[in-house]
Amino acid sequence: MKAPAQQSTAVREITFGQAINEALAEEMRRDPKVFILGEDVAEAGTPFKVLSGLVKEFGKERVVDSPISEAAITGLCVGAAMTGMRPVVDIMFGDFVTLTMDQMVNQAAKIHYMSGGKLKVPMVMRTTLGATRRSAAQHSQSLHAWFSHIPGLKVAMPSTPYDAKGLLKTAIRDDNPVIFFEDKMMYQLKGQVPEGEYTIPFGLADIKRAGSDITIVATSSMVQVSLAAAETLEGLGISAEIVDVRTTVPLDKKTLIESARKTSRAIVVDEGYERYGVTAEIASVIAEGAFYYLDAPVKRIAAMDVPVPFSPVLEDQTVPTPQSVVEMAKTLCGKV
Amino acid sequence: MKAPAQQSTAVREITFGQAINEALAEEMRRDPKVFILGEDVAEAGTPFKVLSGLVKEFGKERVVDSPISEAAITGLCVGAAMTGMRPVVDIMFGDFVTLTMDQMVNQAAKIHYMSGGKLKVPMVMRTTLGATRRSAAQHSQSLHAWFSHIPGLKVAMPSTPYDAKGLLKTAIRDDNPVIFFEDKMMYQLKGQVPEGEYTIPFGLADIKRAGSDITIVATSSMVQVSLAAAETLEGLGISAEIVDVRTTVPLDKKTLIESARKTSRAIVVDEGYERYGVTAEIASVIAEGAFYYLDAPVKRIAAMDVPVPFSPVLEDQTVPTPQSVVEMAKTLCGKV
Amino acid sequence: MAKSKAQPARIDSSKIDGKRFLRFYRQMLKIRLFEEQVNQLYLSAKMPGLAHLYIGQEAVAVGVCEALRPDDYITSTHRGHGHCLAKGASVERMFAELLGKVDGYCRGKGGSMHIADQERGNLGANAIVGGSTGIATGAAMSAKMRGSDQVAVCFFGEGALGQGLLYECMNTASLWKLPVIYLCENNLYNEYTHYSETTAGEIQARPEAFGIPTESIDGQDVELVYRTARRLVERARKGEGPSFFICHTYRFHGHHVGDIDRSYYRAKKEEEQWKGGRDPLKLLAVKLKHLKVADEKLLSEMEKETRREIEKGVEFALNAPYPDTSEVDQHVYA
Amino acid sequence: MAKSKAQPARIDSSKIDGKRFLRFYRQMLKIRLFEEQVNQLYLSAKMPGLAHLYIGQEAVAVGVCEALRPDDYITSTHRGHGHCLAKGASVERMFAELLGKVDGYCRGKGGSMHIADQERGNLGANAIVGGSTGIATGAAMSAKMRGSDQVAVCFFGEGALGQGLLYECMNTASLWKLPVIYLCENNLYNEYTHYSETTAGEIQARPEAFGIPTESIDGQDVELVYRTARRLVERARKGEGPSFFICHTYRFHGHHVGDIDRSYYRAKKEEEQWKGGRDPLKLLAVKLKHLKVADEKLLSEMEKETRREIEKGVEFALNAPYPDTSEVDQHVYA
Ligand SMILES: Cc1ncc(C[n+]2csc(CCOP(=O)(O)OP(=O)(O)O)c2C)c(N)n1
Ligand SMILES: Cc1ncc(C[n+]2csc(CCOP(=O)(O)OP(=O)(O)O)c2C)c(N)n1
Ligand SMILES: [Mg+2]
Ligand SMILES: [Mg+2]
Repeated sequence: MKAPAQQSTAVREITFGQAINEALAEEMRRDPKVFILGEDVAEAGTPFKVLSGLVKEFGKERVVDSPISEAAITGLCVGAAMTGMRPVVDIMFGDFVTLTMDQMVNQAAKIHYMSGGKLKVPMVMRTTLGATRRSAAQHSQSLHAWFSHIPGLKVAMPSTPYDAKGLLKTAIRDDNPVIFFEDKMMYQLKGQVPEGEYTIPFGLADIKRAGSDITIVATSSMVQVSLAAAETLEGLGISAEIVDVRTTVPLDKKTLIESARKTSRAIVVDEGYERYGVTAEIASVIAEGAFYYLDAPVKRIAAMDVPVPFSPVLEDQTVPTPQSVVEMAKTLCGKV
Repeated sequence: MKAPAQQSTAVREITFGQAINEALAEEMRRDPKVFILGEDVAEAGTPFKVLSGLVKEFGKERVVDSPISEAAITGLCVGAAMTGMRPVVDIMFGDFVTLTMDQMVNQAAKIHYMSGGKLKVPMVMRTTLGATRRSAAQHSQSLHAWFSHIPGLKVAMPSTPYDAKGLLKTAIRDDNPVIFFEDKMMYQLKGQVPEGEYTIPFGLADIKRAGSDITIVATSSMVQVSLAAAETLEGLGISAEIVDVRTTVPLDKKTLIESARKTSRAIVVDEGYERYGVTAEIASVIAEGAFYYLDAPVKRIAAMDVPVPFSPVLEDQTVPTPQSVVEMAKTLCGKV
Repeated sequence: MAKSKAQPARIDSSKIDGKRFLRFYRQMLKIRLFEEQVNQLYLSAKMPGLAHLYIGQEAVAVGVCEALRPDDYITSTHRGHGHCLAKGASVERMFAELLGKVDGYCRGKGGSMHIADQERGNLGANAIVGGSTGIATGAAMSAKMRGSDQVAVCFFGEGALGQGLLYECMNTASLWKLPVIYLCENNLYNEYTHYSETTAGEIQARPEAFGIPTESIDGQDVELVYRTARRLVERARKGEGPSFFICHTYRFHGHHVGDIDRSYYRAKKEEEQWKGGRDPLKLLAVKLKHLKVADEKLLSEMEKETRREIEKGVEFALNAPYPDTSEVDQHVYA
Repeated sequence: MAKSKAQPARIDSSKIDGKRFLRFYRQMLKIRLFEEQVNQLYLSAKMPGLAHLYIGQEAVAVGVCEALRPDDYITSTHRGHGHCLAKGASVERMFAELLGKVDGYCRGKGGSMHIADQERGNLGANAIVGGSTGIATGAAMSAKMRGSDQVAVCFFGEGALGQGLLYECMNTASLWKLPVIYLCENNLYNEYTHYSETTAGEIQARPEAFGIPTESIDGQDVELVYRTARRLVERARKGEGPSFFICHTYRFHGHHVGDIDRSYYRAKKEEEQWKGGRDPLKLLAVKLKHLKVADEKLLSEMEKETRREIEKGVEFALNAPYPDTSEVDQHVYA
């Protein structure tokens, strides 16, 4: 793992949710311009309890409970960001970003460019992704491909508590609109996180595990799925390199391509819908950049192209699993 | 060009806009359940004048002028479609689909699946795409990649008057929500169109020009751009095969892959933003499906990843042109 | 335009017969016991995911749906079991849906927040707050275009007043005189926030600003709900256009089954006051006895019967099979 | 809450000095001549794309912006040239932007519908109807959070009443007492459709339903606009919250420069009536003479001067260079 930009010493094990909370608290202490706006963010600390305690330290003026108005709260943050603040808007479920697209895409993403570089929109939208919570089709989507498609936006997708803290702090300090996707199934995931200040630069993929036989590029919780697959693969004599893109925009093409050139095989794993999704872009970047080095086509593993079903026996089939990654890797490496 | 499902005899030259108008008129005559809802669709016939005359024939009850409420009119069409009507909603500029995403994606796309197959949503959203109209960043986008990403939706992108009429009729008869993208710069494009009844099935790519040296897969007006490029390439001794996908969902993978296998080189051309766009999916489908046949990486030509600028000297650089396609084809074919 | 700002609904002296009152009771009881059973399924970890209980609000769904024809439409919310049962859904198939079984209304694909029951005009619950306002308004438009005299009722919580779509829909419904009733159940809370913190001005002034007549009544009194609904349905059916109907009510349980510690957002005492003096089922029981429509014995018999129906329903659902895994990619396209 | 439903605005007897009146005139004249020139540029095919002329509505932009401080915020619309000039933008840089030149306010990247002028608090025109209501409300929230006493004015046409976002924003602004003024210019048409076909109920009842005090006045009378704006700005600056301000006005030209044949949606006679008796510039000229603030000679001198300024501006813009093609992918990210 690459060294973070700035390192502090004391390291503890905390959850992914706590890491998010800590990043927000540190940034709000550091910069009075940072504030949080969202539904049930204050006393409730969101339904996922990720913001617990923040209202106590920062008050209801900086941790602001809003009406159920995703479009408006996003728009308010755009306006506040244009005029000197650094808002963090909380969109509870990633499925509700559908209501914010005009404000994010026609406004936030374009204002800097349309104004010839004069205005800027330093805001963060925190939202969730991920299925298997038995929440059905309107509370389980992973819609990061949409934002990744739009020039002017940046998109972060942390896979560990450590990355979550470091990337969120970078997001808040970035002068552009950043969408920060948290897999709701990872909030309880534990990991080593330094106590103090550090940030992780955007656009730097992270090799979460080195390997030589196959490259597995993954996003968000799919990095964890891929790491689990790599364990199994090791037992089968296949050495998998796990590359975490960390930000889909900017995308660290160089690291992905180099890894694929080295291993000569690649799989891309992501929890968005497969068709016209994030795996398509990453696979085609690799297919082009490593064309003369690849021994097999780049393969994609993503969410099945169906609305997420409620029934557990159906839902579990729709997401990538360590097993599906293992199977694909075995096929690619000719070990079937 | 493949034979249409049903052919009629008298053929005239009409514009793309007239073909759309004719398809709507024929379907409204055929089926009293079909109606049009949108802003300035009646007497004004839309700002592009595409619907001119329809209100005269069908009355204000079936060509309904709405308030400027994209979300509501889309939602109304979802509800009307669920209860026995076949609405066609008109979203003037493709940029405004940002306001309809919740209704299209969380509602229309999922209702059939979520209800276990009992409810259905036979509606069409007609909207526009395409730049170079000097309309700047909020009136020039091509956002079809978003809809193509969502299971439950179908996406049609006609490239000629003939296809426009046949595909729109199919869209209206389809029992699913279909987004029908019209390049606003093509409304005046003329072409041969049969007078009477014919439909074009979805999911069937059309080889608009046969060739042997390189496959150029394109969507919507980029098919015209690619055809122009093919003319030039022919003069350079390069025989280009132009494949029009016609519908991004369903996608006719077979035809694309076969063509690329035959020519061993492929370029994908589309007017959406390049990053995480439609070219990524199509390129990765080809790269995988024709892996063992390709002599060069699949290349993508799409809109530049910038908000569309107003100034003509800037805007013209952001879209694919016959020249850019020619250059890329020359490079791929080793003729530089 | 019949404005009725905060006044009690106009008194409707038409008689309601005893049988109708008994139906109210049976339906409300069914919802109450169904929801208690749902809570049990959650507590015993037999139900996947969460559910939002309707307990405390039964008089609204029942009073309104009793005023509807089977072919009238409703749309519902994340807190939708009550509306669904009140419109005539079967307990068995609902439980089956909640457990993700193939015999559920949606073959297990929808779950608690998406139950639809087309045969009874239920166009579906919706997990997007305010998300069905367009659908209900569109169903009303469709009814009008088809020349049927169907009416659509759009149920939503007061939290949906935060969604812009509602205002866009009210504007079109008013302009085009669509037969839709916007039914706002004000149970005081948007999740964990009191509605007064999220709602400026006066609720009833909002629809009225769009020229939509509005009623605002006690939603715990099923008779009042029914009488008011009948009037508004009649109005819509006659082509006189939309109306807005606010029922003041309360959810007795948490926002969802897992919302146990509620003291940080609402006082125990408030809950007790509602459960004590404002329980719609208890209020109706008193009225039934007072009207001599039922005695204690009849009521307890009804309870026993209903309990059996619920038990049978859960039993059925627990024993029902899951959908075949091959169904996962069926029904994506019609 | 100060309601003023349809009543004339409260009479403000404070004196407005002659200089201020002359400024009104100069600013309105500048907008008028600027827009006439834009039309010429279109007709002579020198301007890329289209533009939406503000002619006829000048009293609104000028009356409001004269009541603002330079550091107060405005957001504008597709019909935005008037707001921009009234807030102090330079004619030269505006023309340059319309022609896509690098000396334009947005280096040619924005064009007619996206001119922003940060130094004068202009947060930008917006080509999405209603699209800037969130931005203006957010700027007001930011001003309040930063403890500045800035005020934000959100200009929009009555067509934006169709956008749900507006209602979501009004709700939050009212709840949090944000210093924002929603300025609705009712020029009677949404593109090619009369607003009565798209707008149910009474406009002013809508903001009032959210607890937002509303004024509804003749937007052709710049003095009245100014006096009313001053009062609402004062109110916002003192922390008393948002207001809604409806100005009744008319666009003399088409929806955009290419909208020439208008008879299918509005009568020639209606246009003539407005241009004849309700031209804000003519009305002001009469008043200036009546108040003896200016005579014919002064007015025609002002006109000559302004004409020179406009001509100089066009000249500048026509001669200005286009941006370097390398700018195309600059300013995507800050
Ligand atoms: C658009 C949207 N935003 C947020 C949520 C999350 N959410 C689910 S229920 C709820 C509160 C709804 O309150 P109300 O409408 O009053 O209904 P109640 O739960 O009281 O029945 C929220 C915020 C959602 N489902 N949809
Ligand atoms: C969201 C959206 N829908 C539609 C349009 C197309 N459009 C541009 S201006 C306009 C009419 C606006 O009317 P109004 O708000 O009254 O402003 P006016 O043109 O009268 O100044 C429409 C429909 C748009 N720009 N944005
Ligand atoms: Mg509620
Ligand atoms: Mg107007």
